[in-house]
Amino acid sequence: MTVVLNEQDTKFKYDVAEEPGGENIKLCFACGLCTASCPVADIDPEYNPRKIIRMVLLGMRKEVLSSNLPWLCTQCYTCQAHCPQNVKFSDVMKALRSMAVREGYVHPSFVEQVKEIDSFSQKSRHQMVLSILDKKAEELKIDPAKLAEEALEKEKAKV
Amino acid sequence: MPVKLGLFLCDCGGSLKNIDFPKIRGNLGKLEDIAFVEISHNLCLEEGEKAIASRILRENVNRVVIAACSPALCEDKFMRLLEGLGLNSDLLSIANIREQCSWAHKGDVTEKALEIIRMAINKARLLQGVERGEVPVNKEVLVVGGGFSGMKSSLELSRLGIRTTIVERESTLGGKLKELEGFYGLRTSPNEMFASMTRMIEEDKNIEVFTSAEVARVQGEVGDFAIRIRSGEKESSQSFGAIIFATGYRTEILPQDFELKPGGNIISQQRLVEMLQAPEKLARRPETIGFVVDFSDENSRLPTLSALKNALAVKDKLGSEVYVFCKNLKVDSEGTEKLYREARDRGVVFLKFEEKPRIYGEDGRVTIEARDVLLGEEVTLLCDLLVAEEKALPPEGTKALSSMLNIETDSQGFYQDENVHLYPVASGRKGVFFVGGCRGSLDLGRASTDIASAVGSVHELLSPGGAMVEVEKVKADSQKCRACLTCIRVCPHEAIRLVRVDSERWVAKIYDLACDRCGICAAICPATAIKFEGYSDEQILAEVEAI
Amino acid sequence: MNKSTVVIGGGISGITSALELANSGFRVYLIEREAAIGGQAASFCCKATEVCTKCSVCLVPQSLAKVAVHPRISILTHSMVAGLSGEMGDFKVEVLRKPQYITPERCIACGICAEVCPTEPKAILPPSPEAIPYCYVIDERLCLRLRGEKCNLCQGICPTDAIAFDLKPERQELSVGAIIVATGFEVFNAREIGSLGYGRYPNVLTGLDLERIFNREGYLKLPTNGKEPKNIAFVQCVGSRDESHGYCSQVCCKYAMRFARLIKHQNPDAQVTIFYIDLQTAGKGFAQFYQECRESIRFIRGVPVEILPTPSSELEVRFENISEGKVERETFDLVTLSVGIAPRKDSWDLARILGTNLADYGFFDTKETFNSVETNVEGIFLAGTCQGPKDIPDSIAHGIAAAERVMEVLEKCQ
Amino acid sequence: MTRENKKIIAFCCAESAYRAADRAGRLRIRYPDNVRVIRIPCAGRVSVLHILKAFEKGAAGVLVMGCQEGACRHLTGNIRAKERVKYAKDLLKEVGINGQRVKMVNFGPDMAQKFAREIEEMVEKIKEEK
Repeated sequence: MTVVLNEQDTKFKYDVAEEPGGENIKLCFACGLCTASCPVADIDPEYNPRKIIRMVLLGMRKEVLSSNLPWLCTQCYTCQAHCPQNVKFSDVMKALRSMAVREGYVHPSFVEQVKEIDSFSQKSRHQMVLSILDKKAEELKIDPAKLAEEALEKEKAKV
Repeated sequence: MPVKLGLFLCDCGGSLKNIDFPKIRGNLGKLEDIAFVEISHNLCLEEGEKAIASRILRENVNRVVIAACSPALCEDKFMRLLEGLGLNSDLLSIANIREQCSWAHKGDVTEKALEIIRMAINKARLLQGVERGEVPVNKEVLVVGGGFSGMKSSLELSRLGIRTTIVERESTLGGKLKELEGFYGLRTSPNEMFASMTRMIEEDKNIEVFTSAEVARVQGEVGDFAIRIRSGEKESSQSFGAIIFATGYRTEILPQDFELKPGGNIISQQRLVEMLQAPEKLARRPETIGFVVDFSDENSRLPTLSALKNALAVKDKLGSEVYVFCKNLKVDSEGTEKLYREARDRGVVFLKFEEKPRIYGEDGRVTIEARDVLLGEEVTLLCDLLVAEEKALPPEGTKALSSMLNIETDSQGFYQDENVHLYPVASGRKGVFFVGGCRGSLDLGRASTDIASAVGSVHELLSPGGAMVEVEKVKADSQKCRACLTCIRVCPHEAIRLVRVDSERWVAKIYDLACDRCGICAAICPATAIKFEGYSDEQILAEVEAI
Repeated sequence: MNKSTVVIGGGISGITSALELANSGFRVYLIEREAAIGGQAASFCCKATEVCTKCSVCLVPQSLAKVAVHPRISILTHSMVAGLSGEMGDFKVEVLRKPQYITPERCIACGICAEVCPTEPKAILPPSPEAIPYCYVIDERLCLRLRGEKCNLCQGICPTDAIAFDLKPERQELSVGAIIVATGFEVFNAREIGSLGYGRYPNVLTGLDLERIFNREGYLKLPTNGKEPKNIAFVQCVGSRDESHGYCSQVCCKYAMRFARLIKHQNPDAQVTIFYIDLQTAGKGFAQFYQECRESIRFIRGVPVEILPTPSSELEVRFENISEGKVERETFDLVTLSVGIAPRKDSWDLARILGTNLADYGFFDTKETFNSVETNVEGIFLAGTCQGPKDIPDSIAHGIAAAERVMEVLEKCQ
Repeated sequence: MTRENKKIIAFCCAESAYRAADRAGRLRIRYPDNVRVIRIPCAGRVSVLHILKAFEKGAAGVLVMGCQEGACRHLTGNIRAKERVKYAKDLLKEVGINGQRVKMVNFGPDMAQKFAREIEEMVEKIKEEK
């Protein structure tokens, strides 16, 4: 793929900077600490915070906003803690999400769904950790897949 | 006068236990020309020095040998002591029995100590002593180059009461000051700076200016350089005590690295500055401007700085989209990181490449193709203007001048070798200094520091006591000299010249102020005509003799 | 007009200023906080392989030796500036000299005291093998006597009566025409970036640690087992180019590359990797040096975020390899953090005493841009890294520049 | 006298090798005591004559110790010393002395360990020859 810079939306970076949370996007100097620290990038090589910033800076509006990328962020703020230029990438992601919704790339209800998933995965984590701690006394061998299933069952039961 | 030697042994507070001092005294005391052997515990303290002084005066010795700690530590102290006693300080020889004997070995080292002291005694017997004297120096300074660095050097020297002559090749002073858009972080514009400095120089009685002139010949040495200045057809000769070179640098845009010719849309930083100074004259506002830096030349501190400044100026005055292609952004000078951050904040986009971008022009626009390592993709940019990479190069004539001066240039052809002892502004030839762009591409902050340090060094050299030397410590014997020129060829400090002794004979003469006392000439002279007092062949061999 | 000057700080810039002034006929008081002059640069090591790599460290002992014996320079060690009054041409500088238990003028460095000192390590030693003045100092944390116990062994045996435990702090007032501040820098405290594990994992070192190891041992060894490391990483920009240090420290790329070359030279089997953001290869001959380095040293664009120990006590480094666009993990047996130049924390106190301004990040501020030696107070000048990051040659140049300014103003006063 | 006791002459540049030797002493780094140091202002001061005379006077080995290449205060002093050492080697070979017994070494002023090592190596070399 060749990116023709002139065909990109040069206003995109300014628009993101206007959006609450996106103010510092342009300060990125590409040291790679965000990506190196990101737990999502660790499991999904397609997801690369530094590259997402690059895409914004180069004006790849459609590619960014229509992609899955803004939604994969877990909002753990690890990148933000390590960023030497105070880009506030987690906040940038929030800005990109609201732009994606506003510009019609995703249905507004999607935001609610992602929120639920986030909350759900937090709850499952909580459950899983608790069950480890519960089971620790009986049995040291733990199967995470099974734990996940159990946690899901519990959550389902509540619905 | 026969040699009469005084020998002091210091056992360093009684701590040098692996040396049998009484045995050494017994052994050496028997030597005929040794007046006394005194064992002390603390020669370097006040009481020790007093003891040395009274013993020397009492016994009236004319050579002194001290066996103690390293001469690196105590030599100057004892030399000053001797001088205070009216004895020539070069009649002293030190045996290092602490650092290089007692402390370096386990077990009894009396034998080694004895031998080291014998070496020192052997040498001391042959010492002649060297007088000290002040060499008369010319207090005027030549400044070559009338750009910012040259002008500022002259003005600062003038404030220290030193007269200077500026020789400028162009018809006016100012150099690059006339071409710059602005200084980052400085409110004064280069033009205002140029105007005020020119006015100050005109009013300054200590500064004389030759424009459209150049240095045609440099002869002589520090304190007395004979310079021929060529101005048009005329040539004049003048003498100076020191020379400051401030010939600046030139830049060359290097589109040839991209197999391109500079043309309408591939321009230099300089051309961009001109456009920015009169944006209203542009037929059409450029939408997109590309910069390429740090590819052909990775020593690109200055080109990066001007790219950053000009990118910001573009944002201010034209509002175009700006893309900077670079390999590594050079931020290692004061304020540059801040400038870089400001440029990013203003929306300048930086792309990084590892492989050479491909650039070609078509239909009045320029296309840059590169692999942006940050995005990990090929990118293409069509821009209305491409500001090509500039390389800072030594100014024309550097080669000629440096060979005239017999001074090495660095690997890029700038003045001054890369030897650390010559940093920051000195050259191997005493009294010749280099400041600013002519010694490598420098930012304005570094250039200013350069100027002040060269001026400080000149002042030190020309101030009273600055020209105090050991007279004829290194000397060519005019009877032995065959005028073979070998010494002149090898001297790294340009301190030797042939002088006429009579109608038929020329001999080598070593200039005390220019000489740095390395002894390379003495080692190479085929006629062994050069004597280096303190390190002469006889003296060194006398030391060898003692083993 | 008073033709004497106080130089605060005996590092490479301070001693350069002092020498320059003294050689031009000025009287100089060199005030040094520590027991010996020489500053940070005196603890660095020569980084030459077969050939000189232009680190300039060898210039320090040369200048030190000259300062030590210069008749117009007085060295006040263990001293600090405690007060200032007056104005340019007629400053009164109050200097506080801490008790040092050993009179430097009396100590002949014979070492008998260390032989009898009962502590291990010895409480009485010279600060370094090349210390100037070369005399012994007592480490207050180790000395039994100073920790309240009864011990008088060293004092009893000293052949020159140089040791005295009952010394009081001394105050003295110096009348000078001008002041040069050359207090130098601190290296960035790498503990501040917890994820890199400095201070927690013994095989994570800083550039400064490396300087000292090479200076002391002559070669690199692992702090844990004393063996030569096989796989070494350098991490650039630790404590530089971030929010609270918005500047490039200018020295780290150079020293990292020089060290990398030196390690490779001593141990050709070693693997050396340098992690960077932007390589600073400007400066005389350095671009060429970098090209030579590339033949044997691996450069990776992207800096590590975290260092964790592996079960086999190696260090696992997590980073994004930017050129590949991938998060990677690699193990090394030694990681060096190329820590940057940070302003001294006590600059604040000195600035208050002198009435000078501090600039961004805490370096001493200058009156105007590109005039990096003049402060807002007439007659007070800056030299070296107290004003901002500099390498050794630049510090020397700056030291001479400050001295030149002093000559200029004191000449004018006349 | 056995060969092991024979002396080694070390011509040491005052700027670098001499400092390194002092430092070795201060750090109490031990090295064989049959070395005799002659302090010179620059390695470039050493001539072929000095080296040959040292052997004539009974030295078993000669070391010329100067600054690192590229770091000579006098620009070319250490390079010239190197050339002279090479020349002296050839001359020594002609008269039947192993050229290995003269050596040029480059130093930084803090290289105390290297100083001790070089002396040890030379002593070993001489021993081997017997």
